[in-house]
Amino acid sequence: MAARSGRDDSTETSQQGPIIAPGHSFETVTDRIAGIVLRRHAPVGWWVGFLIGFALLQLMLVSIGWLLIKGTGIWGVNNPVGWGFAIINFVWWIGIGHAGTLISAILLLLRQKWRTSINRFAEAMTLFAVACAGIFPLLHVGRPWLGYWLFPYPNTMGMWPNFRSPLIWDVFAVSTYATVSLLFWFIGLIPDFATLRDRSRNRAGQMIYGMLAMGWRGSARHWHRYETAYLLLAGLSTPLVVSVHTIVSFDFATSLVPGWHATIFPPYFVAGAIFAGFAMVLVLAIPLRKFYDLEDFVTLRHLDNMARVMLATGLFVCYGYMTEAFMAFYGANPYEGYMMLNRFVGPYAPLYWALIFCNAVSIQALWFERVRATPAALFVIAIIVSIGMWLERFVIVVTSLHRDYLPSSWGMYAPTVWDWGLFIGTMGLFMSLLFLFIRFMPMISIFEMRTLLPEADVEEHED
Amino acid sequence: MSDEKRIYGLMAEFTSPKALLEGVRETCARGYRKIDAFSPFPIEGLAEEMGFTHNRLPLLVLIGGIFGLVGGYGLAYWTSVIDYPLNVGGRPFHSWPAFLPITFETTVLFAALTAVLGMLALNGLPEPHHPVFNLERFALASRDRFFLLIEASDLLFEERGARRFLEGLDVERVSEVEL
Amino acid sequence: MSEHKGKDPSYDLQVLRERVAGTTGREYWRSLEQLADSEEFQRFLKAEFPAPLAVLDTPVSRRGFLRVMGASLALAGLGGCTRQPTEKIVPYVKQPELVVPGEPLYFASAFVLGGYATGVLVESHLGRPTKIEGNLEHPSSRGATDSLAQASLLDLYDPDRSQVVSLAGEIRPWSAFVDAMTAETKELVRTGGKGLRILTETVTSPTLAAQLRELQVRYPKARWYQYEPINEDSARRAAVIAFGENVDTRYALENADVIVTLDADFLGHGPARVRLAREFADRRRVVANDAARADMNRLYAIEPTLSMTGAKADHRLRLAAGDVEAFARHLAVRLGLPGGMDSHEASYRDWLGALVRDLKAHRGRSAVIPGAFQPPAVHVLAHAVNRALGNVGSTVFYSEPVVAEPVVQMESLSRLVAEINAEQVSTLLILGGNPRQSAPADLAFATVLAKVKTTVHLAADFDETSQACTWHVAQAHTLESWSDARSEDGTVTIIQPLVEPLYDGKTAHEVLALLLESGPMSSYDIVRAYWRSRNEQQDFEVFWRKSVHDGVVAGTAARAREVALNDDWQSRIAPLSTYAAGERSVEVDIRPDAHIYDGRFANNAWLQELPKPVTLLTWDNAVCLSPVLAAELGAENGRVVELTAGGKTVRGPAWILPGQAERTVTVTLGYGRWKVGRVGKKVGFNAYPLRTERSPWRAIGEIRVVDETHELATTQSHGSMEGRHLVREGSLERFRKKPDFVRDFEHIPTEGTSMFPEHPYEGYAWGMVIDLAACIGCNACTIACQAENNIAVVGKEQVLNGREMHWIRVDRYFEGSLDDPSVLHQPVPCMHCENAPCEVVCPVNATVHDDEGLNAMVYNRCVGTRYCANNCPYKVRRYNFLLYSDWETEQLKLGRNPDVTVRSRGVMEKCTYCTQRINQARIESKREERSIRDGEIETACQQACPAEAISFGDLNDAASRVSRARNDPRNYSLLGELGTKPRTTYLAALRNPNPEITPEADDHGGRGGHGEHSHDASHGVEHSHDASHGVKTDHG
Amino acid sequence: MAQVFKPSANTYARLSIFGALFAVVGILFAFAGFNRSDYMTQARVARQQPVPFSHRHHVNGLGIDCRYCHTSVERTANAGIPATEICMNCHAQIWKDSPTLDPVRASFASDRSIEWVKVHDLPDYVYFNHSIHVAKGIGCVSCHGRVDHMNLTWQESSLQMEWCVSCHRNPELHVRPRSEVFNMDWAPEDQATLGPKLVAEHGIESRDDCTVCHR
Repeated sequence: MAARSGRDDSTETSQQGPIIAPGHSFETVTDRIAGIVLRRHAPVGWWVGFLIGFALLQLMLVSIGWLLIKGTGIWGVNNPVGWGFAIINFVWWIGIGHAGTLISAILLLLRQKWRTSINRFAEAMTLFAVACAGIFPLLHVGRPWLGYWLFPYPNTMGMWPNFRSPLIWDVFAVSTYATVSLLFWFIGLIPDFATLRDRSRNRAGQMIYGMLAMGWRGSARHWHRYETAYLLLAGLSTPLVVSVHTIVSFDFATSLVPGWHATIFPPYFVAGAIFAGFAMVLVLAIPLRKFYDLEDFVTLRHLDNMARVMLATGLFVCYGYMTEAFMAFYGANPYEGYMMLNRFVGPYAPLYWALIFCNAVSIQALWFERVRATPAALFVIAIIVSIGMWLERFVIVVTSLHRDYLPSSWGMYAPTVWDWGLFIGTMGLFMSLLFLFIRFMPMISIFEMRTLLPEADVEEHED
Repeated sequence: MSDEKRIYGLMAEFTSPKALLEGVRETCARGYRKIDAFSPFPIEGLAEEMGFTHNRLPLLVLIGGIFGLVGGYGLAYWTSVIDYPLNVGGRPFHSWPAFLPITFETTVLFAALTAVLGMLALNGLPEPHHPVFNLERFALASRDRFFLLIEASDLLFEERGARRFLEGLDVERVSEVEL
Repeated sequence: MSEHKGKDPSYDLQVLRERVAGTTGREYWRSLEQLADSEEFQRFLKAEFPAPLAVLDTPVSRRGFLRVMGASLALAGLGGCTRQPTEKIVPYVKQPELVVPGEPLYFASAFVLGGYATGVLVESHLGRPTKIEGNLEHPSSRGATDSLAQASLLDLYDPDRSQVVSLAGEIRPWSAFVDAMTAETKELVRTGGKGLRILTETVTSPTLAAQLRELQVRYPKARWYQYEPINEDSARRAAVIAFGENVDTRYALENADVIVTLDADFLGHGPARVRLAREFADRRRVVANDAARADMNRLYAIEPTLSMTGAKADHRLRLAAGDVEAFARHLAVRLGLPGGMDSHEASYRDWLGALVRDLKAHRGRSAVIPGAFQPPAVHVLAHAVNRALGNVGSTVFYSEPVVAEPVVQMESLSRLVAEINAEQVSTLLILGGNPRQSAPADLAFATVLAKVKTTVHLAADFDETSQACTWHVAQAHTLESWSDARSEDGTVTIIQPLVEPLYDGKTAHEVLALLLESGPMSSYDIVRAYWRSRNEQQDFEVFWRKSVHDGVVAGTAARAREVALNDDWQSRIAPLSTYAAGERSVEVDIRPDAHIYDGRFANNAWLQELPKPVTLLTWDNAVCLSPVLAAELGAENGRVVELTAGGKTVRGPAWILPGQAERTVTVTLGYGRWKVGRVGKKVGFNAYPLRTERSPWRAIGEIRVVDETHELATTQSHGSMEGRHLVREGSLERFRKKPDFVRDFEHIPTEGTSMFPEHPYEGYAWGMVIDLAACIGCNACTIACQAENNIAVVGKEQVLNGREMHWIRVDRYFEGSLDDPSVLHQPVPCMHCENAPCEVVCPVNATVHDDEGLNAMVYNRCVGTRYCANNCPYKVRRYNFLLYSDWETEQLKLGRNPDVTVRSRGVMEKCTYCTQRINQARIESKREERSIRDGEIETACQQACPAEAISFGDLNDAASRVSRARNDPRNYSLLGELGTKPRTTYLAALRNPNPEITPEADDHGGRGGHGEHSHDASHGVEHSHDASHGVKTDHG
Repeated sequence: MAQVFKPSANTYARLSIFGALFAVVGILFAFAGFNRSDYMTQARVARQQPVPFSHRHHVNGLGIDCRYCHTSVERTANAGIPATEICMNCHAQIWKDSPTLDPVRASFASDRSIEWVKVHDLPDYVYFNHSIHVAKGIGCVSCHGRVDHMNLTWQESSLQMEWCVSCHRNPELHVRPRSEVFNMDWAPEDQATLGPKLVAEHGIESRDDCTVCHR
């Protein structure tokens, strides 16, 4: 990292705003960020946010309790629409997760220094999103208490999971993804834990952060191996993150349901995931930088770059929509053809057009420098896109299933209060975790921020 | 070693990464071998200056990856071809394309695990207790100060000489790290 | 969709009708809501959308099918490692011979409906009847059953059945009743039975008849009356008019080339329906290059409402029930019979002409069948026509009446009522039936009952009538009692019990015995005594054992009668009653319900949830009206309409039924019970008030829309095939020209497209073939499957949410014009695809293939991801969204099939080809070291099917029936182009249209796609064409 | 800053990481073992019965054939638990006033069944058929163990699916001549050659697909 500090820095910064406001030094960076965590009392705003999240979390617990008592029947799922909110939300959350890994891994490999100030909480977001996502596949099965059957272990039945089933691929992909993301995040935190250990004024803080820091002391040899490990992890996460949403898309693509059975799905899903993920990062970053006045670290340039990524991936997703529609008719498969028309003009058409507006139309605003430079505008668009991506999953899951091959078994799907309860509840889980993270861990990678400072530059070049 | 009051080593404190790098250079030139440098962030080339170049981590990760690869595919193959072959939707028992996603995931999983555990192990972490922490000011090593340590166990180490040498460098202060 | 905002529905229907009229060839369209304007469409959506909170107050729980807590935890036991709870074994003390635990026994008995018996075999596990099957020996079963017979098993275990004797609603011991009766008899003996009246349903039971006669000997002043809401009065009256004596008329369709029904639903109603369905279907199964089976009968149906028979007809003429008599008269005239009336201004003149020519061409090989719900005149005319066509003796037979005492029941009842009003009745025994509910409104039976001092009601349920009677005596179920009954051809079946009365119910025999005092008192002795008295000469025990065992008493068929038609028959029939079709007046046709019948099955959850033929409605009756009328009234499905006739008013939800005669509505009886068990209570609306003594089947009344809606639960909301070749049909002509015409529908190769190597199946390879030419859409298969496989009932709200559990469903598609469509039936069980899409996606291998090609579903391994159901293109997988199986009610547990796992919550299930039967047969064959014989395994659906439409067996055995069917040129796979390689395949449906009426290559002849080809040729890519066409019509 | 941790902390820290790994693995193994334990399977646990019936005495001592009591074992799925009258066939004469047999006599007199405790209890979703196993030459002892040595009867095998399947996959290891099915003492001199031969003779197909047992 240090190696890269300054390389193309000058050129980049000249072309846009700085990625860290001038006038900062090692100590200011350190104290500002560490201060957020080490301050004695959390600000009122924090409590408000956390309590809202915590309340919603209770809603989740109630929804889960009732589900376990009564069964999946409390949801809107039926025949023919066997998958409803549970899978929709699963895919949505998983998608959101992707931005984190992308920022921390792929941008690292691409030597995008601007990632530094956002990667930490982007990674946190990934973890929490995956946690929320993970709840759904388990709960959507009829007998969650037998969920462990999805793992290969030598049991008294002599039975094994079916490795041909995309759901098993999911199990492996998602659990691997969760593990690796956690490691990646933790590794990144170690040096900052050391900072907190050394800054913390009370014994408890020193103990806890001390344990987490594992005795990190910033030895040159350690840094050396550390960077190697970090790079390797980045290298591994990159194909991993791509594989995860590819496999999620296989849940649909490998089936023969018209509207699912499409080869475009993997790339289209991955792009969608990054798209949704960046939207969510913006949704979180914009208020946070304002509230904790971190504008110095998360500058307009960051927002601008993220907006660009959103635009790019958004356009890719639009391409996906077009290909889907084109193939449906070009393929001369009556079922596919009907499916697509049904999306256009069928009972769920309003949702389809809404998603087109959110994901295809709204992002066109991002072509304009002015919009990209206006946090408020970005925030709104990001929200719209998040909704749009959820709608996309709804349309894919429901409109494909509700009218498939035999008209005799066509039906409709409508969520019940319990569907909503669980969905909103997981947002509560997400918020609660996120606020706890903000309170107790540095939401910006301190040591990496240091490397961005001019003083960190050990090579002679006149500027 | 002569029996003076037993210390772990001498710690020089620098204010800038450049100074530290410079100091490390000279210390090595002076022939000190048991030295270590501490900084709040990674400094390009520092470890190399101290003659630390060979890094076994990538190899470990490769091995971990291969283990995951073989293990993943092996699991799928053994369970669905050897142990309990079932006719699933008329597919062949050995439906290798279907086994690939899992193989990939296990590969990544094991590689990643070895990367992290390997890094910690090679760094000898966790090591929450370490003599350098005895030095009050070392707390700044995670903030804005840069340190250079010459261990007492170094063959050339002789306290007064070493201290004089270090003070000759562009240091803020030199202090001894007791054991 | 939006383009129609604000337009009124009738306009849209107009638009649609034009579109339909405009197109030649085949047209597709879907359920009306989708055609009607967007507002209605929205309402329809609402109807299809479940209310958000539906589940919380589901009637499933109301009916006690949902006992979540305890059981759902118990489910954990259904998998993985749990400790088995300690259980007890309770062996016999003295093991009865025959009974071997684990070996079912079969006993012959009968299912009795409307007095007539259908022979059945009842499977019994350790003394618990678990399944009803047809009796091969029995003339009116021939091994098959109808849905009602199948479901009657559930009534046996109905926890709501009456279990007590009660006096004025208070429980009394049987002995108390006996004492009361003995007291009565003292008085009656003195007065010679003055004031004693007995009201029975139709009686064919020789024993019961004998008892009643004896009773009349003992009490000369006593009277016996009969009433049943669904009866044969018209036929009885007609027989007397036509022949001057009471004779039964029976039709034999095996020799009938041309069949004409005058509002007669012979496939769906009447004691002979199982036999007739068989005979009819035998003549629909045409086999290429087999001279014997080369030709096919032709069915003309004239009817007001789309019945099962009408659905099967080659030509169907929609006529208000009131116009059928006119049609009959026209027909008579055209056949040169006197006195009828001239038809040249009739709208159906040409149609009639063609029909008449067809009939003339098949003299002696045709049958004209009058409907039970038509006035006597129609029956008389039918007699005359059949005679004129020389059908008597070849397709039409006359015999002495089968019933013990042929009376016109409506008269019988009114005489009783008259006597009561005249206060001549002091003691009234009502043996079965529910007259208070079912008597015609104008007799005011409820009030009448109150005038009788002592009323005794013997009934299975404590029903409306019981409530109005002094005494109620719980009646034993047929499977609990000794009795006898005659089939429609007169053959007697001795009914034997399979189990001691669960609720200690009594039989009519036993009640009457109390009045007779002398002689045996238990049904067993009574029945035996009667038959002994009939068989002095021969060895009684031999006779008895044989008769009981076979389920038929040899040589008891009704004796044939030579009857001569009175010359003055036409002067004796009332002149054609023309009714004034006022502006707002409509004809209300009142019909028995296809499943609830006259209301006696109201508490039978199986029947309540069984989709009715054609409408596919469950858990409700409805006011069926024609699209035209609906448009006129602006009524969409579920909108409540009010019918007013003869001062009586009835409200019920509307159901738009294509093919309904324009200014008629049809309502069915038996619903709206208010004194009945938990299942049937407050379900549907009561149509009885519309009946009058003089016109029980037809009322002229007013209809208006009420601002109220009532959700109707149908199992199929979409009636169009969307241009997909699901049910393939061709005309007989087309079939002869090109026996494998089904291939014309295949545009993608269905075989050899798989990337995988074939999976070898040595040994057995089970497969099924369903002949759509034979299937009459009666649903017997669905309910037989339900009984065999312990399939749960889910309740109306769940059906509304598409969660019904039936393993085999009968899909129904409409084709052709909106007002007068033709109907196609398609039973859909699991296809047991060799390349099953469902299996590949199951993460835990809960559904995999076994090595005989069965698509196995292992409930205890299933975790319930529902992925398989999503990936099943046939949507035959059923999922236990909630705890549907009843784990609590003991009685219901008794009736379960011990060879089939009872599924719990969160588990997928589906058709297994009755793997329990396969296993049993395999084990037996292996023990005997032979291979399984063809036909040794019969699946439940196959067994029940009256039309023998289903064949099942080993595909590896070239000689097996199923292999032969599979090699039939009509054989095709449903959605075969998906490469699923189904083990269940279909034989294309056939129709035999009269070329005079529908020239070949026109829509009828070409139905099933031929017409469409020419059609497609004009357009571009056909599939996208079909689909787009489908959707265009979908959303205007 | 002062040291936060004592030197010992290093050891603890390192141990805790390895410890965690071993703990997880250990728990998994323990669980697997527990599920197969006699506690879970209730194997080798003699059951108290209303009457202390001894197979050892009746089979070993008196040499009564299995089928004398388990009458339907060759015909149906159930082996058949003897009706009281079968006991009484003999016990009307012998031990006719032994108090231990009171329940039997009581049952016979009152026509009320004896409630035996079920020893071999398969889950309700498993369908086992005795007759076919007997017909194919699987000896009683193969599953039930030396019943003739049991005083109070217990379940010999785990009855877990892996156990069933193990034999369904290699019947040749367990098959015996039909004549020896009910013979408790029979031991093959050379199962390796006899097994496959009998498998062929009896036409045994080793099936381990689901529908064989689950319906």
